[in-house]
Amino acid sequence: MLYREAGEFRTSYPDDSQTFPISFDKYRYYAILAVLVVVVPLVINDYWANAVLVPVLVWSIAALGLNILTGYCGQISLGTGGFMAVGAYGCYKLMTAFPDLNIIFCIVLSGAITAGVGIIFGLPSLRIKGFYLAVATLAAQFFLVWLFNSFPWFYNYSASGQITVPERTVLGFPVTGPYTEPWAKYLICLAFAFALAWLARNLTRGSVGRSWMAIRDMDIAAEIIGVNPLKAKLQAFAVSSFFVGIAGALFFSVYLGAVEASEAFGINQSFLVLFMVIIGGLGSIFGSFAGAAFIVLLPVLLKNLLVGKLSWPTDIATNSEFIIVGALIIFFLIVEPHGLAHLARLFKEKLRLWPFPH
Amino acid sequence: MKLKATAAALICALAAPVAHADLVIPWLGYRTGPFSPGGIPTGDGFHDYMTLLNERDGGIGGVRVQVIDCETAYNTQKGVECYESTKGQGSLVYQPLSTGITYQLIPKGTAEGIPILSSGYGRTAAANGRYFPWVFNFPAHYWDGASIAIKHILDLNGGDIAGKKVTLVHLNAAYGREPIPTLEELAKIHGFEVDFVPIDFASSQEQKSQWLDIRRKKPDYILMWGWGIMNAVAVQEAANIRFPLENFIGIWWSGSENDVLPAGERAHGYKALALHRPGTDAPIFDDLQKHVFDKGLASGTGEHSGTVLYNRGAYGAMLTAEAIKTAQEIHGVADITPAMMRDGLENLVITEEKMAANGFPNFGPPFAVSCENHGGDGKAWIQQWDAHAKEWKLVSDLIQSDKELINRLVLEDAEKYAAENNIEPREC
Amino acid sequence: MIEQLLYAIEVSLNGLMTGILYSLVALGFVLIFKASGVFNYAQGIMVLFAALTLVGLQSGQVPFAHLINAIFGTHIYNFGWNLPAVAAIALSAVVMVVLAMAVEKFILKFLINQEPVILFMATIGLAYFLEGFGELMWGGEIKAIDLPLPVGISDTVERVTYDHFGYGFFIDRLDVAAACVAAVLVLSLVLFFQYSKIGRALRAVADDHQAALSVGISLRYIWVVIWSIAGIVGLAAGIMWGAKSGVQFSLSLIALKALPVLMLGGFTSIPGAILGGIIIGVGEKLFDFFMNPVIGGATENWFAYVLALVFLVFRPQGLFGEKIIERV
Amino acid sequence: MGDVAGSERASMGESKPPLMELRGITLRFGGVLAISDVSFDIREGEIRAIIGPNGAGKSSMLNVISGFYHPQEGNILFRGEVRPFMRPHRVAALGIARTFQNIALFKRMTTLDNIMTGRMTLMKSSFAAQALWWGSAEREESAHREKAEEIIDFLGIQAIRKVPVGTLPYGLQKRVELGRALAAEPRLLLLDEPMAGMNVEEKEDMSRFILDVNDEFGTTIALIEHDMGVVMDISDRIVVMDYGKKIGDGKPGEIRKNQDVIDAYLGVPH
Repeated sequence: MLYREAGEFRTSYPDDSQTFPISFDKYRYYAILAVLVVVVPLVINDYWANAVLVPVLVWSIAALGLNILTGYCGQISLGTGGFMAVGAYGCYKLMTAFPDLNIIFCIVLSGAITAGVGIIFGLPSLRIKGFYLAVATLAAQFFLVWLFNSFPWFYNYSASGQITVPERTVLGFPVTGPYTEPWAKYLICLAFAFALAWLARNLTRGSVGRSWMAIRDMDIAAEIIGVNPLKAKLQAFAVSSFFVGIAGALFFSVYLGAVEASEAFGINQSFLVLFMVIIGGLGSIFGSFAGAAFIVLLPVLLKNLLVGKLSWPTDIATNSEFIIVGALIIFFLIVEPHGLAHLARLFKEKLRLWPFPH
Repeated sequence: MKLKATAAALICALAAPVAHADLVIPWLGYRTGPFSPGGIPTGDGFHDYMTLLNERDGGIGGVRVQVIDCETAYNTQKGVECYESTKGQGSLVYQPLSTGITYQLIPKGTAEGIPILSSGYGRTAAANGRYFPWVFNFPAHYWDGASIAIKHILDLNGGDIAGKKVTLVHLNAAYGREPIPTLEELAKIHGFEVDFVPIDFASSQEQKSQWLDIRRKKPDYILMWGWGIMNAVAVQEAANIRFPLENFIGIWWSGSENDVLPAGERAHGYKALALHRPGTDAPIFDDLQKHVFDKGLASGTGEHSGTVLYNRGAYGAMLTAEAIKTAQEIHGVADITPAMMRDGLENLVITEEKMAANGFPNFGPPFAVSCENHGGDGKAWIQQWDAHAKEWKLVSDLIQSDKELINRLVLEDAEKYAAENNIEPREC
Repeated sequence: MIEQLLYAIEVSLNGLMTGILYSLVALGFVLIFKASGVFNYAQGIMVLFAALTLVGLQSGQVPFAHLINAIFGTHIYNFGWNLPAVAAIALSAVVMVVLAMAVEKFILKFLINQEPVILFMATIGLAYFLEGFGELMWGGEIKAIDLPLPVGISDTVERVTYDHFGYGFFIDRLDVAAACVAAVLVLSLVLFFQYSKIGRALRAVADDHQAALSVGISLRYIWVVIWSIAGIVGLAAGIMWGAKSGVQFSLSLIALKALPVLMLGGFTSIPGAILGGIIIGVGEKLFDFFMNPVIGGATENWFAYVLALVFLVFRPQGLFGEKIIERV
Repeated sequence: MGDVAGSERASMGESKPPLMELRGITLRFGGVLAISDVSFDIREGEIRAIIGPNGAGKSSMLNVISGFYHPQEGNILFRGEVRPFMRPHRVAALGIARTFQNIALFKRMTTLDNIMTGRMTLMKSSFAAQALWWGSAEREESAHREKAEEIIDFLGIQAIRKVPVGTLPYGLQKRVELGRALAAEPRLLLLDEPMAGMNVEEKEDMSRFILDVNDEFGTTIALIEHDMGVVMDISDRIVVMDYGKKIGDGKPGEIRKNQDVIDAYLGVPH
């Protein structure tokens, strides 16, 4: 028995509503956390930080944000790229306008700015439902990118419209700019990802989360039993945009270091985050991480395998990557339509019963 | 246990490969994605020339060249991944072939001591070597391009274009906006009117309203800073509104066969700037045929040989190889490091003789790089499309940009960059 | 002032034409959504794939040449033939039908009775797959469409309008041809839906899946038919748009222009797709015309979406969508 | 099922003041008249039934009471005061909860979550407190959880506490929905055909629950039901509607004898 639940008795309601009610889960979770916080920073190098871990963490935050809106509150958004741009440009403007402000505050504040923008673009959700809502968020996507591209104030009148991050430190260690150590880069993203996942978990287990899910499952009934749809939807838009804004700020300041609105935050990114959420599992915090890891890492993995190990020409390898990713998505759907998170749950169920399946 | 084994296998598969003993040149190209028609021939040219050096000369200075291909699909994130996964292999110089990726790599390369070479693209201010010691963009950059195009228009008009109307059609992105400050300055100097028509990449397939607008405003000249599908559509639309194409001048990224062939006969007369010669006249193509194509070592189909972008790749490879040679001469070692490569780039002198010796006689402008000047001399030709012969032809002498103005603008932008990022310029 | 008006009319006419071209792309989405409730994310890639196939077949390209050469060390690129246009179009249509059958056999068959979001996801997978597959099959180079299509300014229109108004209108002959093709396509689709046996079955399925199944209509057969038609409509769109820009990867981006058209016209209505396309086409051109001097251009990208958004706020079900009645 | 409550319930609310009064309610959809000048009251603590043939306007009436439809004419008095225009969620906050004719549960949420959602209007901890899950938020959650568990015990659905309700059989879903409405600790509970589609046993269970709710919590109940036997058994007073009009109002015994009702409704087989 690798995984057991027997002998676990919850004697109070707070115990029962914990994140990891099964103590085995809890210990494993602490162990993973210890590895992530202590071991990984010791062994990490530039490649692992910049090509693997930092992108996964940043995209996970974005996916988490979208999952709150789409997975928990049922509002489809294709504006994630645009909201990430708000976070990135907000962060850039704050960093350059207040050079002494700590980067952590800049990132959180740019999340808050994005939340404000998210509320504005969330207003149509009160009238427009379902797939049609995608249009409202697409309008945000294209409008915001156009805005950042067209008004030089946003990129401090630089000749090209690219924004480049200045160096900022936390506790004396640089976390942005080219002299950042990989572990610092990784840890700041991990800290944000952890804090935001915890926030998302808290919000989704209480009455706020239930009001979102009620709106998602049946909005009219939700309103009649006392959920204020205006409040619930706008809260979801605000929280989601806050997350996405922070992802955008990290994407720009810590991960890439220099971005341009139309290239870094185009419509493709919006779709990418949506794919992450759907593939990971709608309405699942773990799923957001799993989906981001799947979408970010699978191409890297395949590339290293096909180009690095098998020495295929790069174009054939890249095309094959697309074919394989596409085929895998379809395969997963046919085998398990509810995303990686559900797959993981099923796996756990199996483990729980193993080795006696009946 | 199985789980752990799988995890270990995954980690191994994700890890980057380790160093090689050759002269390692990473090639961050794109053979897939929206810009593949531009990326394929450029990559072929670069690879084939390096293959030629290995086959014919046994490498450079006796050390074989190893080109590491990394597919970016013109995507900045993939570009970063490529940079990180290849830099540990002893990469000498990065050529990102994308303005966006160049911007990413400038601070990274500077911090880690790996030079960046962005010939004819990237960050224009990098032409100032005092502020950007690790970045090179010779033989000419975007602002040179704007100045050269205006020079050409001046030449056509006997030196007086006061009151003429010039329109810039540009991609609504960092790259497309590059020439705007230069053109505004030049407009003040020469007294012409300039206006700007931005086109978003996502809607560059449908440019009707922009071209209707141009048709009404009847500009005398149109300049274009486009890339990918935007070019082909723009040339077609310009022909549609019967704009005289000899007055329509593209930057060197808007002047390949890809951009004119879809419009067929109607593209006849369209002009573009040329960093180097088109066509297969140079002796190097005989060598390529003999040592590369005939041996079945061509990177692609070989059919692109002689096209503008193929030649750009080959020409860029030649400049890279010359820089390696220069570095080997300076330091007296054959197996150079990235820092030595930087010295080679900074002391690169391209003369007629060198080009001829390499099989590229009169192929590009002669120029010299220095500690202060990383942007070359800023010279280019004008080429014109002959739709009947289906080939580009040079129609001007080498044109020199307005270096006085350009250097001033470059310095201003470099100073601004330095102020934002706390960079002290070095002494030269 | 009168000049401004003439310009505005010219802009609107061109917008109208462009709008019809947008509808051509939107039509593919509508067909599949109508019959199966699936939002087919892969439609844009299908347009590209169809156009690539057409050009490849016509010019005698060897499919997967690059892959074959890489594996076997051969140097084959071309069969050395040049098919006549009609044959190439017919063959491409056949390929699209085969694609539809494959989609049904390998994907949809396994996903009957799944929620729409899952089918949507499957089309995401399909898009990824086709993106790699199409490029692997036909290569990433740009290709010119070699069909006897009229192109360039219409002299007749210019002359006639010049004689009447003193200002010659610009109308692209390709746009006129595309509008005609679109009209013929729509007309034949409407006739097909209205009068053929399969068409009636299709409508039944669109109205109620369960009911249609219970009277013995094979859902799987219907899916093959509808995906085939969408593929052929995609081929038409690919030809028209490919003639403007050459056939290259970016062709699939045109799907983005079809989305606001769909939102405006309703996902299920063929007339809605046409009218939506025209509204978007004319609207974005006029907006650019009037607002360009004020806010500096390149507004086309977002304007279509903002227009659709404002419209939807007042009419949440789209132009021709059925009125949503809220019940409990 | 005569043994459930005796033939005529001892009217406990007879002397109490009306909890809700509807005066001259008229509701139109476009040109269609759904409710025409209907007035009646619901007294504190009683079980009030609304009956009538299909399309009589009963469900519309419940929708008016719960604030989902807004009548063109007439007043709604709640606890003696005219209720102004209100969105449904504000009405819910007044203490009016309901179930739906076609089950309107949150299908992907668990039974427990559905019932906890019912307590939405009673939960006061702030957004920030919930985000941090400190102090008040956690305490409040536990306190409400206790209440929810009471309802789960009351309805005997402990075993399905953590099951997503979409997967439950119909009868259980009906029960969960009742639980969700009860969780709000409503002053007025509206039940829209609580026994539709149930077999005799299930109906008996449901009747028992309704009566128990009324007895134990003193909740005022207004319900729509087609099963005449049940209605006559459990309700204190009955309103009869037909074609949007009120055609009868009174105790079950009176309704049985009302000629209009017999003609319009009881006399016509349904």
